[in-house]
Amino acid sequence: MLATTSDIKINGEALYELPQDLYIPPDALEVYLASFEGPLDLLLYLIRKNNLDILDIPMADLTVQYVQYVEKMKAIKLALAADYLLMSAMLIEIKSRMLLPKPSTIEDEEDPRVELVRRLMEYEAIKLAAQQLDEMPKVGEAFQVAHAYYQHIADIKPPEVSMDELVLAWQNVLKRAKLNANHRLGRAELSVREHMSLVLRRLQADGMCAFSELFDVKTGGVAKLVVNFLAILELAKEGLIHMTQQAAFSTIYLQVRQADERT
Amino acid sequence: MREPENITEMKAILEAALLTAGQPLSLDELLKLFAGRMERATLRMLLDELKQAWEDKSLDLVQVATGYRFQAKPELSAFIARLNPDRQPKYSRAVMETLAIIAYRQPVTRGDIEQIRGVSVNPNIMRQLIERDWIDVVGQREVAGRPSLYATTKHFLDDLNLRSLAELPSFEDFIQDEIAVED
Amino acid sequence: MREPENITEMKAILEAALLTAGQPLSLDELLKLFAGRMERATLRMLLDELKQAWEDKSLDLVQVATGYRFQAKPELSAFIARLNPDRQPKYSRAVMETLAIIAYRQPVTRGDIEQIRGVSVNPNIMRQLIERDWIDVVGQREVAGRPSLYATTKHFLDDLNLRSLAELPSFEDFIQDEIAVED
Repeated sequence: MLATTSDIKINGEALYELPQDLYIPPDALEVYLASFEGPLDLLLYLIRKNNLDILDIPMADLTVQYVQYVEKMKAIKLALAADYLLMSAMLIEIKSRMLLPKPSTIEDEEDPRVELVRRLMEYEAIKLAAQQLDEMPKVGEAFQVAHAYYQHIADIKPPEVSMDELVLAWQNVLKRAKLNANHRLGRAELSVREHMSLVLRRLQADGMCAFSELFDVKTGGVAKLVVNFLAILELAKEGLIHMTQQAAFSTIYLQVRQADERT
Repeated sequence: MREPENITEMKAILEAALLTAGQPLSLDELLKLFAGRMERATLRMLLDELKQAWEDKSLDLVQVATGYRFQAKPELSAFIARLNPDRQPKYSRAVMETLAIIAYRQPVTRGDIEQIRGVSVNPNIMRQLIERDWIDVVGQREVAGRPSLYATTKHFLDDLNLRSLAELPSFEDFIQDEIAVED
Repeated sequence: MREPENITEMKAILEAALLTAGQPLSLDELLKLFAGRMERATLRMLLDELKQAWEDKSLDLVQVATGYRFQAKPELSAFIARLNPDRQPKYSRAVMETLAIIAYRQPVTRGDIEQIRGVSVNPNIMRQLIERDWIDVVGQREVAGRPSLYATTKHFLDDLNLRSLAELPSFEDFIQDEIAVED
């Protein structure tokens, strides 16, 4: 993956010489930036391939040259140029610290090159790891995963409805219809409505029913009996059922109103 | 990479390709597997053999408009569907409001519902609720056209975990809420 | 829909599900096929038997990070590749180095990656890896700016045919000769 010299072209012509030191001709800088992943990559190349001794670099020249880059790079890829400048600054710092006489008091200070070497070696390992990851067989290229077809038979689940949702729907109806005022209806009336349906359903099935048969005296309880009675009255009032009695005190019969019985 | 030398190897290539394709493969595409070294007739024959070999297995090799594909046997599809349950569908607002009106105002006709909602009620809405066994017809109102009277069923109460309609919040509760909000 | 009654039927359901999934299925997902009527141990046993049954066939049943999947035998892959000449996009060195740092040093921030690579990291690089579902954000480092911490996903392992990060080549293997520091 390392850039080879033949990869590098300047003005269309292959450049056969990579720099022996960190000095890069300004007109070639962009090409170098494209060939290397950054200053660490370039430095690693110089150390590993060109046996560059990082302390052998003429730092004064380098400094002047890099300052010139700043001007040149203002237009293009300033961020990348900055990475290179940072590196040269670091090298200069290392070198200057190496050149200064070490006061005995801080003799234990770590060799500044050690940190740079650690970083270079870590980067080198990452580079190889990246290469390895790139080469590893992957799904879609080296592995094809089974993906046969199946008829998607929907596991049909009817929509769930909670009481809250139902209530919310009803509130919406009320709000929109502004029914609040004329439809004040309490729990009792709701029970009446329910019993109206029950009685109607019963009459629908049985045709005709004796009044007394509609009351379940044994299990109903008084409240329920009253509600049932109110339901029957309401049904009659709304003209949904028909009540007949042959004579006073005889059995009252209820039946669903027939079409021809219209009043 | 060595080209396949016998029928068994060719069938394995075909099978692997069809199982991993994710879409039907045409004869022309399948021929590409063998880099032009196979006759169409041979390919058809191999596909036939493959089809037979899978007859008692978990998938079928079938031919559809755009080519050949493996698909799960119909009786197994229902199990596979369990892996990707469909998202619980929701009833539309119209269905919910219709249901609420029937629950609170039963027995009601479609006309009643239309009058309360102020819009016409799509017959499809009533059908959905009837099919769900949440409402049914309990009679007819004896007016012109004898419209059906709808009411909620016992099954509806069961599904909403109610013992009776009286367990639904009453109107008064809403009205109080309303007042509280307006204050 | 009748629940399966014997091992053969259960294996057919498992096989059809795995052959149609297009992605790995975990044990938990596979249990859904049987609507909770199967023990994990039985399921593992059935998977083992299925794996063996396919040993001489065109696919392998393999276990990767997120579960089990059928995939074409390696020796058949080259033929199948003929069907799709356009391959996955090649990633740049910058992308692959970023991925390697995340894989081996996770969880890491963009700052950590920049420190190791010695260059600033284009946000586009992270986006490519996130879009591929190879990395994601697993938290924030509690320092100024609370930078995102990135890690590799299970999908990344699946794509590399690995069950866990421990199956990646050891990082030690990539460390080269010491760079001499002369005095």
